[in-house]
Amino acid sequence: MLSKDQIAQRIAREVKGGQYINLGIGIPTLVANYIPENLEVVLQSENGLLGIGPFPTEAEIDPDLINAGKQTITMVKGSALFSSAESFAMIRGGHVQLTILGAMEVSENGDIANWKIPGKMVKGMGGAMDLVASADNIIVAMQHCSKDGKSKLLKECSLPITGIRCVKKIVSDLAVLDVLPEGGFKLLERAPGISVEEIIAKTEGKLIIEGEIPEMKFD
Amino acid sequence: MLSKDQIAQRIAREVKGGQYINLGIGIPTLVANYIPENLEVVLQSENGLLGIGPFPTEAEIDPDLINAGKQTITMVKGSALFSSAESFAMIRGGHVQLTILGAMEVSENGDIANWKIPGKMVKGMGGAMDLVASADNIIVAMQHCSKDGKSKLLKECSLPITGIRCVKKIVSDLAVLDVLPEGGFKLLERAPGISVEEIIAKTEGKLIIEGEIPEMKFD
Amino acid sequence: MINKTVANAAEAVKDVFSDAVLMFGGFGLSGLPENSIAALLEKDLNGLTCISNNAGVDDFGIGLMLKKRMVKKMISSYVGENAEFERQLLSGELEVELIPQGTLAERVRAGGAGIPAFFTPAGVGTEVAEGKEIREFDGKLYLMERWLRADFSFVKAWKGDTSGNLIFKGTARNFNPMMAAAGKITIAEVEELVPAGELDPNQIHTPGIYVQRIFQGVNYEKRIEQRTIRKS
Amino acid sequence: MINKTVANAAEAVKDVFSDAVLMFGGFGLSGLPENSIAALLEKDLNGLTCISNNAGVDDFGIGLMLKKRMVKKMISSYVGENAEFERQLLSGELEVELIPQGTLAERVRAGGAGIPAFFTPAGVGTEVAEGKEIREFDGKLYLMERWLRADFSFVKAWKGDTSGNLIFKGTARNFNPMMAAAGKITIAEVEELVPAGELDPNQIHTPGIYVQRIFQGVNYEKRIEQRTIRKS
Repeated sequence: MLSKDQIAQRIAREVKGGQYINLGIGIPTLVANYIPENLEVVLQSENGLLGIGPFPTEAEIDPDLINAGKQTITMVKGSALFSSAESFAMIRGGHVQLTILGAMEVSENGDIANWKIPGKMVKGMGGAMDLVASADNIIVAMQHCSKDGKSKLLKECSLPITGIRCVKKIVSDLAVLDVLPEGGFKLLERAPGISVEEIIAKTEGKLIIEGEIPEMKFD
Repeated sequence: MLSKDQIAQRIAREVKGGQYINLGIGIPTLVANYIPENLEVVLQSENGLLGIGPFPTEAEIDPDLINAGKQTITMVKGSALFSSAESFAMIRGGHVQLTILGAMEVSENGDIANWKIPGKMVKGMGGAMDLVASADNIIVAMQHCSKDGKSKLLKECSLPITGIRCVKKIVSDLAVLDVLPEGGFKLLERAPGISVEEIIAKTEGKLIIEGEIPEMKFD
Repeated sequence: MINKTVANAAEAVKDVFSDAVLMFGGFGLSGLPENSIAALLEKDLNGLTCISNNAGVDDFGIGLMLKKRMVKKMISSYVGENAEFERQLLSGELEVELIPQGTLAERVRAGGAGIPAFFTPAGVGTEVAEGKEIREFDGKLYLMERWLRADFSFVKAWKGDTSGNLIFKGTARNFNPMMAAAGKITIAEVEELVPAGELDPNQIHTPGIYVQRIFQGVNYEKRIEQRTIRKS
Repeated sequence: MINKTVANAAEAVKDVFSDAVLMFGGFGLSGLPENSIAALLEKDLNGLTCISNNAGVDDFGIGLMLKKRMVKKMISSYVGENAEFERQLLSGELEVELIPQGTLAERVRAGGAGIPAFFTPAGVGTEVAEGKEIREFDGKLYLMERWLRADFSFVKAWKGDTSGNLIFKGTARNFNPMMAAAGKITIAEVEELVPAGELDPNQIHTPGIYVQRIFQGVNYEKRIEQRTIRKS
């Protein structure tokens, strides 16, 4: 099973040079740590920044410079600041090419649920609905199963959904899977030590397996 | 009969302190010369400036600073520059409170025609349709009659119109008139030496005359 | 130039009335109109509708207005940091409308820009779309959203001049520029108020036309929600 | 940061193709992408659709592209300064779509912002409204307008950095920022190109995300249409 950092590390391999990327809160934020330094990419923060840098040192902390998770941050060289309307204009207009975010459930046609659990206090969708409705490429970082062992890769989402037919790829603690345009999870890679049989057993939605499924390798 | 400068001078009396104003090309541009200096007003140029100043001296000329008539201009203290989208957001959103512009025809319900003459080369409406559809107060500077003596204050516009039910007041070379919400031109003032009878004769649309009509005075 | 200066926050908020619709700039606690909120807390107000991306925390920002039961309804995109908020919501004292963040930003922008409605893909197929018009353009589904406007907008800038021009700093800009444009009366507080003419016209983020009152703010706390540092 | 720099205008426009939809920033001759237009004139192109507030004058700007019969259709708000334009229009060689200036600005803005349609009051009751959906909101009539997008957008800025961030000057900003966002490929020419990191992130008018190519322009003429002076 992959650790959270390994999920982030594996997702980082999907990043291409030249991309503008929005990283959600949680595991997606960790992806930044694994993007190779020679890849020129720009991280967008939907509260109004292109060019998120590392967290600040104590001396660098600026209350007027935070990310969408309200954490203090820094800017890299060549950054630009803007309003929330401009930020979501960028997102909605498809200029942010890659969105990486967490999910509670994903369905075999690419629907995603990640904002609301009935009966629990609703905190709000924040920018998630805009992000999943907009980017060309949406990659989800998630646990394959809930704590009580139920699959989160489903035929249909049981929770209120955040967006329809939008997820392109999933990296879970067990596997890497493409969500096919025609529907279905296509198994691409297994986590080290995880068998195809276990992935079959833990995937409720339609799973497509063709040929040998390689095991992921980490340095 | 009022000269163009007198029309501008009379319109300037309608300006109130604290207003943001858009002045069209032609006579409306002259209005700026007659706004009392103690009135704090701001002139908007729809190509992206709040705070139009006087024309530049030879030494001050800047090709990157023009008004909507493409004339070189200067800025007053406290000016702000912005994009065309922001400029028309201001206009459409009703933040520019007063628009003064020329017209070829106005109808008794406040329709205005000022952009197109059938059979002649069409140059385009520029920002006029946005301006007349937006500002709370629209004052028209115009000649009361065409060169061949036909009234331009009509029951209905004969030319293609620029906007409907928008003109609030007209200052022509002969008179000052309100356009009433229920329809009709209400005569407020006569140009020096012009009789009410002449105005009646030269106004095709419904003219409303109540009591004595004072003559305009100029210093 | 028109002088928009008022003496202080108390004077700026003097005519805010109960049941009014208010907008507050800020993302989390960053770029929050702290002085105006403090002045509103001194007034006897209730039934307010507050439009703000977040609802503050229990002891700062709009959270303090919630505590005083001034707020009838919150319109926000994320409200997760506030226990009092949760209590009032669950008890039915507080009404909440949750809106996707980009839709919120654009609805406010539309309000200022005189655009009564527009189409966005955010929320298609979700409960956000319920009751809204859905339409297909170029093969993709969109839903129609309406503008948002306010009786009073409260914004906070880094620098401002007496004619109401504003410059924001860092990510404290966020919702402030759109909210400035969407308020019938917009009240701006600034860390540094300068005479008209001292700010570069080319660097203004919010032109003064959108601002009806401006004042020099005092004692900014600028609280940080998630102080995150790296080892240097 | 991503480096968007290309050597010059010729390289920047190398893949522009006939029948493409092009946007050009500028108002009159102010803020015009002079270098890109010059480079386009060197190419064998025709059937172009050009979206630009104006159509240049006979011997400058888009007027030169008209003269070379590169343009099939102009989408503009005002085209009054160009005799060749008039000739081609009357002879039926050139198609023209005239759009209210604010609607043009907003349609382009919508194209960049992913908003396929919006409502505006401009043009209600006029021939501009013909064939368009009219709808009443809060007692006022509006018409629905669609977004505009381009295969290539050409913009001109005062300063830019290698990551594509742009700062405009004076009223030369005009349509440039929206057009930068509405092009599939946006080509920016700048009077001064600096390394990423030299521009203040807080003063950027167009964030680099919208710009695919940037180059240092040369020999700017910056022609003035109406040289108007006062006696000093």
